[in-house]
Order: sequence, then C-alpha cells, then structure tokens
Amino acid sequence: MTTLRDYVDKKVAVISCDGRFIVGILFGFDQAINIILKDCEERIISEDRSIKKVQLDHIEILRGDDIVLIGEFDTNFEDQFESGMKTDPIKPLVH
Amino acid sequence: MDFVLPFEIVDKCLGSRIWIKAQKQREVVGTLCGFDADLNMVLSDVIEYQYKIDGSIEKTHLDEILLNGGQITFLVPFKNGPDEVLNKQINQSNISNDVNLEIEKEKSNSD
Amino acid sequence: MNLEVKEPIDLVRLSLGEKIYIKMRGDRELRGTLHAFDQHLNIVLSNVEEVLTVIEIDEETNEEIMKTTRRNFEMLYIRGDGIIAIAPPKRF
Amino acid sequence: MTSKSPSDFLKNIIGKPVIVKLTSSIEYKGILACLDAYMNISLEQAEEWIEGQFKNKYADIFIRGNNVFYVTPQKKRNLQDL
Amino acid sequence: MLFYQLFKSLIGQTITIELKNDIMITGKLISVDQFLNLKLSDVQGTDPKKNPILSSLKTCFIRGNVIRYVLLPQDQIDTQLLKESAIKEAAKIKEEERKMQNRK
Amino acid sequence: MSRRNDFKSIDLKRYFGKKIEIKFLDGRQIVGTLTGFDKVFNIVLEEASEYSQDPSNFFQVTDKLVYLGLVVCKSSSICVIFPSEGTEEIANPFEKK
Repeated sequence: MTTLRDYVDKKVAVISCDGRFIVGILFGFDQAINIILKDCEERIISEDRSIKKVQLDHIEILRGDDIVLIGEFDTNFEDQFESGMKTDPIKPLVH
Repeated sequence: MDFVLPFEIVDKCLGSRIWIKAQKQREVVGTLCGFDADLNMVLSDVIEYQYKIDGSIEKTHLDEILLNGGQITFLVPFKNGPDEVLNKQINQSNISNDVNLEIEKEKSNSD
Repeated sequence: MNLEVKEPIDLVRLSLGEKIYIKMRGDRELRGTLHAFDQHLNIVLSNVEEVLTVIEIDEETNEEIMKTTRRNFEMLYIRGDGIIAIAPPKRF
Repeated sequence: MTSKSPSDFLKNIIGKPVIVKLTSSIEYKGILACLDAYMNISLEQAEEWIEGQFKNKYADIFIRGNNVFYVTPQKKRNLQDL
Repeated sequence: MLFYQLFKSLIGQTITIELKNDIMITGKLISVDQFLNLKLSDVQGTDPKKNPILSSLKTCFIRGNVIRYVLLPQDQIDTQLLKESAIKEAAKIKEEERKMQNRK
Repeated sequence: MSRRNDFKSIDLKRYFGKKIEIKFLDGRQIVGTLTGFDKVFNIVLEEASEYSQDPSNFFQVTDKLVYLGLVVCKSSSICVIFPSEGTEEIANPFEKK
C-alpha cells in the first residue's frame, strides 16, 4: 500500500499545485493526504532559475487536493543548494 | 421567515422562469421543465449569456436544453435574467459592521 | 464480444486493438492503438503520437500564431480525467 | 411538448440531431446515439465547431460527460448532411 | 481495479511520469494504491538539467490525480491480457450498474 | 464511543435569519439572509445581492451590488461562507512594502 507513514518525523519536500516547493518535517497526514509540516522553509525559484531559501515561522497545513508530490528530502543535498544550483520554476498545475 | 429546503424552492419554480449563474462567466435563463438530484435541468425558451473579458456579452437563443448541473454556481428562481434586473448602483463603501448597509429594496413581483 | 453500442462507453470498448483519436485538455491530441480502458476512461495506448497546439504571440506583428509540437511514445498510460473526446478508427 | 425530467428529455432526442456544447465552448453537432448517467455522450456523423468554425468530422465520437455544458436539439438539419 | 493491477505488475520497473504541471519524473515504482497514487524510489527529473531540484528526493509519493501520462516499458506489457481484462471489467461494471438500476 | 457519522464542520443554524456572505469557486460573491440549507450545504438566501465582477478580472469583485432576491446556492461551488456582521476588510498583509 502507498502510505506516508514512513515519512512521518522525517524531512520531506512538497510541491503544491500552485508551484511552491516547501521543505519541512512531516508532523501528520490523513488518508486524503492532508498534511501538517513544521520547521518549514520554502525554496523560492525565480525566473532566472535561481533558488532562495526562506524560513517560514509557521506550521504549514496543506490540503490533499493542493499537493502534487511529497518526497523524502535528501539532507546531504543541502550543499548543492548552497552552490547556487539552478532549476526551472515549477508551473501551476492545470487540471 | 421559516426554514426552507433548497430543492423545495427549485421544485416550486417548475414551470416558471429561472436565472442560472454558471461557471466560466456564463448565465442561462429559461423556463424550468424538470431537474434531477444533481440539479441537471431541462429548460425551454432559453437565452444563454456569455460575458467576455472585453465587457461584451454574447447572447444565444435556444428552444430547449438539458443543462449539466455540475456547471451551476447558483440559481435565482422566478427571475428572468440580467435584462430584467435594473442594475442598481448601490453605493456601499465597505462591509464594516458600523456602516449600516443601505440596500435599496426593490420588491419585484416574484411570485 | 457483443458488438452493440448501448452505452457511450461501448464505443470505446469496440475500439480495443484499433487506432483511435483522443482529444485532451490543454489542446493536446493523441493517436494510437487502444489496449485498455476503464469506466473513468483511464487508457493505455501504444505507438502514440501526441500533437500539442500552442498559441504564441509574434512579438513584432503581435499576431496570434498556432504552433504545434509532436512527441511519440511506445506505450502510454493516460489518466482519464484529462480526456474530452475519443473517436474510433477509420473515422478521422 | 416540453419534456419533463432530464431522462424524459433524453428519451425524446435519442437518434435525433443535437448540438452538444462543452464547457470550453467547443460544439459537436451530430446524431445522438446514446447517453449515460454521467452525461457521457456518443454521437454519429458528428461535426466539431470551434468559435463558430467547422473543424473536423467524425463518423462516431465519444464525449466525456464532465466536459458537457448543455445538450440541445438541432433546430434544422445542417445542409452539409443533405 | 484494472489499472491498479497493471501498476502492481510494474512494481520494480523504471517508469517516467508526466505531471499536469509539465514536470517529468523518472524512478523505480515501489508501490501503488487504489487511487492510483504512485510511489517511486531512485527519483530524478527525466531531464536532470531542467529540474535538478528533483534529485533532492530519495523517494517520492505522487498523487494519482496530478498525473497526465505514465510512460510504460513496452516489453513489460502484455497487451492481449490487458484487452481481455478491460472487456471483463467493462462487462462487470455494466452488470453492477444494471443491478443498481433494477433495485431503484 | 458513539460514532459520529456526519461530522459538521460548520453549524449554519447559528446564522439562520442573519446576513451572510458567500464566495464561490468561480469568483462570484453574494450577500443575503440565510433562510435554509440541506445536509450537503446547498444554501437558500433571501433578499440577496451579488457583488458584480470586474469584467477585466473576473476574480476581482467591485462594490457595485445587483439585487437578486431569492437565491439557491449549489454546495459544490461554494468556497467561503462568513457572517456580514463582525467582518471587515484589512490591508493586504502580503503587499510588498
């Protein structure tokens, strides 16, 4: 069965339907894939493909319908981010 | 003012004109001939209004249609649509509770 | 296999193994051989050609021009909620 | 005769020329072969009209119900078929 | 059930998924559920130059309804079996709906 | 433990006879007196008016009100419900200073 159980209390990255990329600790989830993230930081990807890290000082609650994917974040990927890696901006999802 | 059920109102509107506000800036006016639990509706003597970005309105006349209930946003029973309602310019600065909202009531002969 | 079209979806069933045309949201059109479908219209096609039509504004003339891009896939699963219409073979 | 419920309306127009208007404003004009509870529709000898321009012709076509805005009988058979 | 079974038969295979936001992801399929949510391991952007950010994911869970296409390994697909199962399932669904109608 | 079969996230009875506003998924917004609803939250308003939409940007609502009267709202297109009383517009917190 596909479950998020093995992601709980782990650092995850979430892509939302409006194209946001948020990294945080998965605090909880339910069957509708509504999720709660704490210690979140958002990776803002701008037109010039550069990535900026922004600390969020709140707990992020995301509705399942607004989620594209949830991934287990590879923490030793951090230095790649520091090195000014470039990536395409994430487009909003069109149903 | 007693409690009314939404579908009871729609049922009472059978045979009368109904103004339907639909998704994607569309409106439909027609005589309600029938409907089902999903609010799919059969309408006759229909006018379809399509509001455009440039402010123009495209009107289409149709004899009878089966309208997909999934496209309905809300319904205005017993009303004959945008052409009948005089656009009231109701000035109202903001919704804050201390400003008492002056809505000029126009008792249309709705029944 | 009963060959009668009693429900719209029968039209899809009768096209199994045949080349079909699919119109999808986002101005996409697919042509390929139909191998599987379900009541949600999830589909598997093989030897697929996808045509994507994009409207671009030409900077100088500010006119709208239609540009099409094509992609091919050997074997493709398509999620049904993006499908608008399906036309069976020998008919397009 | 104005038909009553949606299913009555459908019984009356099966086999008749109809116009199916989609939420994207594309129109399909053809003979209504059958229709189901999800408003999935299959048409025969269907013409596809986009922004008032004839685009394609299909001997048979299946239209997925969630894209349908309305179905209406065609007032008169269009000349192309005669 | 047909496509749930199809994806279950592809567990362990490498597939590419195109999402409705145009992102393309490649990875090894590790699980699927009845909503056709998919879980991949060894994840990367299909074109790593375009979205290297995806390589920051060890594994990832993708919601079924955001998927546009899944590119399937042709040699792993038995089209004859697929066709027969599609016909069987269509008949079963029709049967169930007919029973529902009679009961109304 | 009694099984709660229909979890009520909002108890509309509290607003019966009061003026409420409804925003819909397609950007429309109306205000009216709540006079009825059903268990899936289709809603009936009386003496309702619609905030007309800015034709150039349909998700922007103007202050111009158009009187409608009796209105039945379809639950699947409702986005937000709030009472008029006790609601006020605040400055946009996300505006870049």
